[in-house]
Amino acid sequence: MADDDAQTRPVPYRGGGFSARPMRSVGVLTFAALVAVWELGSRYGYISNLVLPAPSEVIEAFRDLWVSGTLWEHLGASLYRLVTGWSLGTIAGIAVGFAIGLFRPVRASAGPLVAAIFPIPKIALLPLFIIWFGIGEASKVGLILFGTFFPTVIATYGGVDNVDRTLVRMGQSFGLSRWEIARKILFPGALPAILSGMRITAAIAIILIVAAELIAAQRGIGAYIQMAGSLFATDQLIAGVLVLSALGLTVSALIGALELWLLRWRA
Amino acid sequence: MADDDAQTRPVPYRGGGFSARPMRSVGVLTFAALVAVWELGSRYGYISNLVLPAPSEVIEAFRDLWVSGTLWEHLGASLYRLVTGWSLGTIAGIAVGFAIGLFRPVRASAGPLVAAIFPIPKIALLPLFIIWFGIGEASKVGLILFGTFFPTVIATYGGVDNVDRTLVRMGQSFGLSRWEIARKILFPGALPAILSGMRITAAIAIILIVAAELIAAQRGIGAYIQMAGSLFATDQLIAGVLVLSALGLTVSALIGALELWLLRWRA
Amino acid sequence: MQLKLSGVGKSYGGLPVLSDISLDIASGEILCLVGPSGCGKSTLLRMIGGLELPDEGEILQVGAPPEGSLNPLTFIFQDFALLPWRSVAGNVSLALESHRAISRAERAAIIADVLSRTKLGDFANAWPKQLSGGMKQRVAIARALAVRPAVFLMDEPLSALDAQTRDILMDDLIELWSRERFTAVYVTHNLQEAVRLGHRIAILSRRPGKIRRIIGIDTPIGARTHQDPELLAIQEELWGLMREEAEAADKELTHG
Amino acid sequence: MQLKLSGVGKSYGGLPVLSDISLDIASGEILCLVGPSGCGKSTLLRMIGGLELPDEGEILQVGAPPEGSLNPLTFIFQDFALLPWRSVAGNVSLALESHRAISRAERAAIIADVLSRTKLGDFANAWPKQLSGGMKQRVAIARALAVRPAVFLMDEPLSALDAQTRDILMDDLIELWSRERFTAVYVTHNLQEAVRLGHRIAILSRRPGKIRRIIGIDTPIGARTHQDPELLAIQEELWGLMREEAEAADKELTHG
Amino acid sequence: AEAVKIGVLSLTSHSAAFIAKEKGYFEEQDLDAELVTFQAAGPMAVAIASGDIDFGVTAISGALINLAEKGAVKVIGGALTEEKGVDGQKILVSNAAYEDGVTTPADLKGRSFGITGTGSSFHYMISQIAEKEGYSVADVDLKALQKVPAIIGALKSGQIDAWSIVPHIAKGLDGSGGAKIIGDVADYIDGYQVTTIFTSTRNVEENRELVERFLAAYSKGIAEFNATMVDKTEGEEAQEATTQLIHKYVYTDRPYEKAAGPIKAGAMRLQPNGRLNIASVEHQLNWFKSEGLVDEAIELDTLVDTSFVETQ
Ligand SMILES: Nc1ncnc2c1ncn2[C@@H]1O[C@H](COP(=O)(O)OP(=O)(O)OP(=O)(O)O)[C@@H](O)[C@H]1O
Ligand SMILES: Nc1ncnc2c1ncn2[C@@H]1O[C@H](COP(=O)(O)OP(=O)(O)OP(=O)(O)O)[C@@H](O)[C@H]1O
Ligand SMILES: [Mg+2]
Ligand SMILES: [Mg+2]
Repeated sequence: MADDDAQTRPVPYRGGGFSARPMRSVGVLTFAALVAVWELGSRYGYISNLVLPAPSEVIEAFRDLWVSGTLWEHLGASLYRLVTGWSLGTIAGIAVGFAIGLFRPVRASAGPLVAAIFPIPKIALLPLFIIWFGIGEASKVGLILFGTFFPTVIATYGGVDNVDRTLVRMGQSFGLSRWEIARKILFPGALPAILSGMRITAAIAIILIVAAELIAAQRGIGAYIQMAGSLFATDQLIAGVLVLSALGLTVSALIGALELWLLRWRA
Repeated sequence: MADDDAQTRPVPYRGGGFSARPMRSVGVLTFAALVAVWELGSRYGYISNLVLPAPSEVIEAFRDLWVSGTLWEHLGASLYRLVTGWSLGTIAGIAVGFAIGLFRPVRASAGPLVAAIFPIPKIALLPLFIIWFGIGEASKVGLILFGTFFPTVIATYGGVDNVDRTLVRMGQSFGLSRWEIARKILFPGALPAILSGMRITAAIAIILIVAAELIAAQRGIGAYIQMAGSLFATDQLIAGVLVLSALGLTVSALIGALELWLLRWRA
Repeated sequence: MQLKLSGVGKSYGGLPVLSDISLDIASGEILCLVGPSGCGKSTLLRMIGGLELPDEGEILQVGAPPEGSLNPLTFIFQDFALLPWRSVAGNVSLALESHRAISRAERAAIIADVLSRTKLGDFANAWPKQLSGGMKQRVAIARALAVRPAVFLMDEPLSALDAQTRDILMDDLIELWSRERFTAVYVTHNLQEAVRLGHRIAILSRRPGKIRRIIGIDTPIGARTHQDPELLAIQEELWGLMREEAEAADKELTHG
Repeated sequence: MQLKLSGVGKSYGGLPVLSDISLDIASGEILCLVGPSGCGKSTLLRMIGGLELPDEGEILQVGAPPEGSLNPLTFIFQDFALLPWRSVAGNVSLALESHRAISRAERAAIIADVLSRTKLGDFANAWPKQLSGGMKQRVAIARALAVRPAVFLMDEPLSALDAQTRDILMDDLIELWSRERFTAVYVTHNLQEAVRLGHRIAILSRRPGKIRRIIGIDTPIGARTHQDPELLAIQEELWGLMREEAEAADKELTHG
Repeated sequence: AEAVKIGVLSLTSHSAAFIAKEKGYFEEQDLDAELVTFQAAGPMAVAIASGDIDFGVTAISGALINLAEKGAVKVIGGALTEEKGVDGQKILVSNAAYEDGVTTPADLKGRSFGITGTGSSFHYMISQIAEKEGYSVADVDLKALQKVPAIIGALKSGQIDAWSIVPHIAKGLDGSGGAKIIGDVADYIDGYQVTTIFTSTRNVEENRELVERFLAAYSKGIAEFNATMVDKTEGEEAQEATTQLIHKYVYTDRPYEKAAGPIKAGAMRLQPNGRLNIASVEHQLNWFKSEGLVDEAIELDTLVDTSFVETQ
């Protein structure tokens, strides 16, 4: 009995840990601390402003952009190119992607073509676009259109291919026509893939706008960044980069909201 | 009975279709036909070679590159930058990604930082890199390093987070130490995500090398393309773009082979 | 309406999956199909439902489908096959929308009727993701009822559910049959289900699936109980017939 | 080694999941836990195995674990929890590698032994992806046997398998117990399993899970048959106790 | 010998460096000189700041001034100068624009004009032209094309209307029918100090002696270039010899027979002894300030160290 008592103990705990739950407040704090250290480092000369402007200088540069109204000019120019190129590329991409997903002959002929052109880094085509479409808006919009088209095609037909085939078979078993199956089963089923394709193409479009505006653009966030770079104005440069990131985050948030709403049926 | 016979018929067929099986030969044929039409169009003057060179001209330009040996010079320069930047970025990214995945304090502090910097289009930072690292190799390698680092971090800790938690719990239930769980369960479990991250970063690296070489390089495929572009030499331009695509496809095939081998356990 | 299979065979890429299947399924009868994994039960059901064509033999429907039947051969799938982007009512509606003859109001009436018959009245607007497995399969049953089928083709309809839910749904199915006397081909791995629900039980052999035996059960479906020794004896007999093959099927390596 | 639970309770984020669970599990006894979905069976098992800490009460192990036991409390999971990147032998090896005292040769001998005891001798080098569900669970059992546990903690070990495979593995488990007389806590939804395998069956109520009833079965495990009327009666009784709650649990909407 | 890196462009106006290198004038000063070729002037200032090179010769750019402000570089002398009456930079228009009636610099209002980048010398030139002609640079559609070859391509294909460039390129384009010359930059800018010699602030402050030695060698190159190529006082043979020397760096992609003409034509006077037209530099600095491209507060001495060469 004494022996038994000695051997009686709670089962040893060996679980816990490996959790992915974030600690949000610490993140914000780290961030704030980092910016503070950076600012102080710049103020007291530990960080040369040749290498990195102080946060306050970046804010100042941004304020200038804002107050002078050039921010809107640059943003407007970039947005025009982005929206036009991206919308056209996305619409065309979804149409072609669906054609590939639905019709075997289209898949057989257009599929490999798309697969072959897709991996070309679009940015390398910039000089070609300038030759084809000149140095005006057309080449910039065209580059973005081209850059968004192929990933959209691939996301769309990948989405169609990945729609659970039992759902298709279910549709057939209830006597639905091909067109009804395409509309009521394949399209909504491919929507998540199309939307996540949009997320990617939005990021691609922002990268391409920067590249496109390196050449022959007076207005545009990319042009502003390039100008700041060639003038060695790191404060303006970083301000411009931050504007771009904000643009990227906004677009991604918009697509996120769209997803949340359109895909509210998702588990 | 007669009535019954009249009503006896095979059940109507309503299945089939919606198959995603490819028709490979048709693809190759389409491709060949397209190139032939393009070549003939160019030969007989329907396609101006100012706009699009004939395939034969592109091949000729490529032959020049090959024979003169400049192909290897350009490729060598680009590859050096790619391999150095990509390897360093990937190694650092995996290390940091694992630290984030394993240690909550690291996740709390480094996680949001990574999340904040990730969406910045790296290409916009090019002028900054030139300012920081000069116009030599360092800025180009640095840009690629920077561009591959963040997606790798995110892929890695995403991979760690997505390892089935029952496997972790299984490890704990057999009394494995944290380090054993990290090494034997989390690492192999995150490997698929890391490898598919590599696919993406390889594509990003190729895009960034083009951007970096557009600005300040004498050697490199990107520089060659840019030079061809500013000289309106569309044949060389397309030859250069094709070299890049081939590079992209090769890298993707290599990673594919690596995946096939390392992940042969996958269903 | 009856079904008549004679000498049906099927191969996939040279691999024979089913051979020489002949069966008659009478109106109002529930035929259970049991057999080891991979023996071609699902394939046979798909062929009966017209989703696949037999390579040999023929599958005939004898007699006209009952009047008002919108989809004489109607499937119920193991994984429910609900459209996740449609509500419960929307999923039932899908099966009706393609029939132009049914007006909006009629459609709504049918939906309300089948949902109430499957005890889903309160869930018409729920998304599938909100439902438990048992509820999802009820929606699939409601959808099937909506098109007034002559024959139900059920492919392991309960096997994705946990044991208790399975029991509950089994009772519901029995109740439904007692009311509606539908015809059904019911594929299952679960011999307990087979002996509770089948008028006849056809046992298939391993691939290529052939009919090894057909056992009839005389006890009326409504009168069968868990403890009925006769049923338990038949279940044991079936298990004796299948055990060896099931064990062998279980030990097969997949993907080489 | 015995287990003694007294007044165990657990909440997740304010939501009480289990309350006031007191149980004694004797050496060599199989205790089955049944109860509706979400009543906290898995949580209770995790607490017994030391993977989670109770908020209230305590879980004690009484007496020393048997000599040579590498991992006194060993789990067998519903989804097998095999590492897909390790072969069958590698998965068993995982449980042994952390024990420095065991040499390479000893380890190989243990692996060979447990694989042969679970009829897996021929599959030592197969990947998990190549195995059927039944085989996978055999590997998990082999892995558990390798560490010579004092108590098996099994969370619906058969519920991911099809009916026939379930039957086969159930027989194997019974055979195993007859030889090794292990102690076990066995969570299941399947009352048939419970009455075939349990010395005692504890029925939990809906969330927050409490013990509603504990039923003991005297028939020796080795002597139980499918048709045993006594067992069938107990099964009916259990079903009577649980049916209503199971139905209610099934109808709950998840995610609001 | 002390190793120094000198940034150059493949232009005839950088010949002083080529001559000094080839003729061993750097070695005479105990300098082990390496010439680093750039595609555009902009990065050269950055390269000084980042320590990639020690000396550079380019136009005064926004980057140069901003770097000077940050204490990284300093202008120490002058090189190319525009003078009325001496063949200098030309204003070019595309054939299409010419036919469309752009025949004098006054017509450039509302037209597109090629520049390498904001704050480049081309930007300065068009601003001065616009001012003298009575319109504003804002009335001109500036196209930043990064590199000279890109501007040439755009001008030839009529994608931009106008540009200004050193005489031999201008004449080459005019001669081959690729574009039309419609004026001289010298008519718009007095004593334009086109290019300057600059180095890092650290060299100026800590290694004056090195800077002086560099300037001595460079000046010798300037003197020889002016004598053989501009004033031609040494005879044809000497001109030919120097042309051959320059061809090692300029127009290397063409055979000598085709390169000799443009090289000779492109020879413009370099300031003897690196003399610096400080008035022009100040004018340029003020323009950058007025355009908002650099900080208002920058003083001339921040940009220039006048202690090395004669100023005017
Ligand atoms: N579309 C198909 N293409 C090729 N092979 C197929 C196809 N469908 C089924 N098979 C093969 O035919 C065989 C029988 O498949 P089927 O799904 O009919 O078996 P089953 O009896 O329903 O098995 P289970 O009990 O596991 O559901 C299997 O070997 C399967 O791999
Ligand atoms: N880690 C956790 N965090 C929060 N809630 C949890 C956690 N684990 C379980 N729960 C909740 O506790 C309750 C009981 O869960 P548990 O898995 O123990 O039930 P169960 O009886 O095993 O159910 P089932 O029969 O469906 O397996 C559920 O409501 C579940 O949502
Ligand atoms: Mg099946
Ligand atoms: Mg559970």
